[in-house]
Amino acid sequence: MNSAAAGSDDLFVRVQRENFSLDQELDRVRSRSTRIGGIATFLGVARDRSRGRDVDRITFEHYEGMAQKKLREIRERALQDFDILELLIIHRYGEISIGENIVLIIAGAEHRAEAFRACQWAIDELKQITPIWKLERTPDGEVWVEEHP
Amino acid sequence: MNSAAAGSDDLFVRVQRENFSLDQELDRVRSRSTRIGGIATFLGVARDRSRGRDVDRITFEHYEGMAQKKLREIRERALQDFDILELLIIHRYGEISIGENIVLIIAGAEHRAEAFRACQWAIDELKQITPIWKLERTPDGEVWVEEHP
Amino acid sequence: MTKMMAGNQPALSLNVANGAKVKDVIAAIEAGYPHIGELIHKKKVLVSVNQEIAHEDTIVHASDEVALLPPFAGGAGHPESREGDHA
Amino acid sequence: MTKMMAGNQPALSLNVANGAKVKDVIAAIEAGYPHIGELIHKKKVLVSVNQEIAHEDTIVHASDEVALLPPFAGGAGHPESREGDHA
Repeated sequence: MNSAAAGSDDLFVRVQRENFSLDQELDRVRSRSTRIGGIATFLGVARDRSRGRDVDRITFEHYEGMAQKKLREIRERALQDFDILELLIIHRYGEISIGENIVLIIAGAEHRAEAFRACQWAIDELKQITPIWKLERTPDGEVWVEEHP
Repeated sequence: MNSAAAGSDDLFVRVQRENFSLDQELDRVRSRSTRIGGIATFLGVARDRSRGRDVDRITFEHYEGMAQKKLREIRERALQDFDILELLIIHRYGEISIGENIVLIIAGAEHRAEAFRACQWAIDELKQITPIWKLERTPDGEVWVEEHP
Repeated sequence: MTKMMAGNQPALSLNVANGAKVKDVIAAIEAGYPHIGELIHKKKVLVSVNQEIAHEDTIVHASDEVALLPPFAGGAGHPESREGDHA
Repeated sequence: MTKMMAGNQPALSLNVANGAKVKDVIAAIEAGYPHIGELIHKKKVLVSVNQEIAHEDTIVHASDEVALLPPFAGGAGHPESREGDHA
């Protein structure tokens, strides 16, 4: 199923240094089907607080190749397991300042409940299986963050 | 609570004919607090199918004044009842072509679970209590849609 | 006192005494427009006074804004696929 | 056979026979770098072979890409406020 999606993964699953535009990415998703009625989006941005400490900059590193592979798997499983028409995932790497975009998930479906379900599942799954690491700079120095011990 | 929000409702709750930019509205939400880490968004777009019929255009009408009042209430209740930092609601009226934006909800929170909860609650509530009506043009003519009989 | 109704419905014109209750307004509507009265009784059409949904005993004053509200349909489509357009 | 580890950790250099299992690789790591061996045993660090999480009996060939993966932290922050930064 979703054979139309094959080959275009590169646009719908990206790990990139540059920022992204929501309008542009939403157009990309929306253009996939005129049946899309509900689009749920998760945008993660860099906060100035983490675990009770101030943070002034975050650096993300990823395992090149495996990170992309895991994100492609997430997209494929989401397209199979949820009643959605498209799913897009972008994760940035490198230095990110407070307030900047980190990660974007867009799920487009005929109906909003499934769009929300797929979007939430995808961001939860991304955190579990994608080899990406986060270095937070605080007044006390730099710390590699361990999300789930 | 959220007294900083008073007075800026006009920007965070709008019923307008013009389209909107997600990037611009996200910046508006994001600029409210450097504590925002998760932003959940719902974007409703015009589908080409409804209740088994083809649709080629949708027209939305609203009860001027009451529509805005109800959307303001939704925002205020969301800010009170969920652990979020900002909520923005825009609903368009007038003629909308297939694929175009209809409605936007953006919920910004420290943590994503609450952003998703508030966003889903707000769109459900909007459909329940906001005096907005939808006229769908199909090959069989125009039909006022009744969402919940 | 103004009345509105979405759709191609023209505005209704009614005579209701100042200080009457919403149920009196409904009775006046029923007399002149029985099909609308029926929709109100079936809760297919709601009555609002001053932009708030009213109940039967809400009192209506001459300066109040009264409206008849057909079922709302804001947002985009349905939450779930209950439309029968895919099995 | 390459090895990587996120952080400021330098690459590890190990000698493991072609056709060995992941548990042999772990044993070699433990010998030279006991603190990393401990992290692997506590599942704080995972081992991947060819970009898939490996188990102890996964066989490693000379051309395979082996990596040690500290706990992932992609995305943004936590789902819930478990951080103690607000009561």
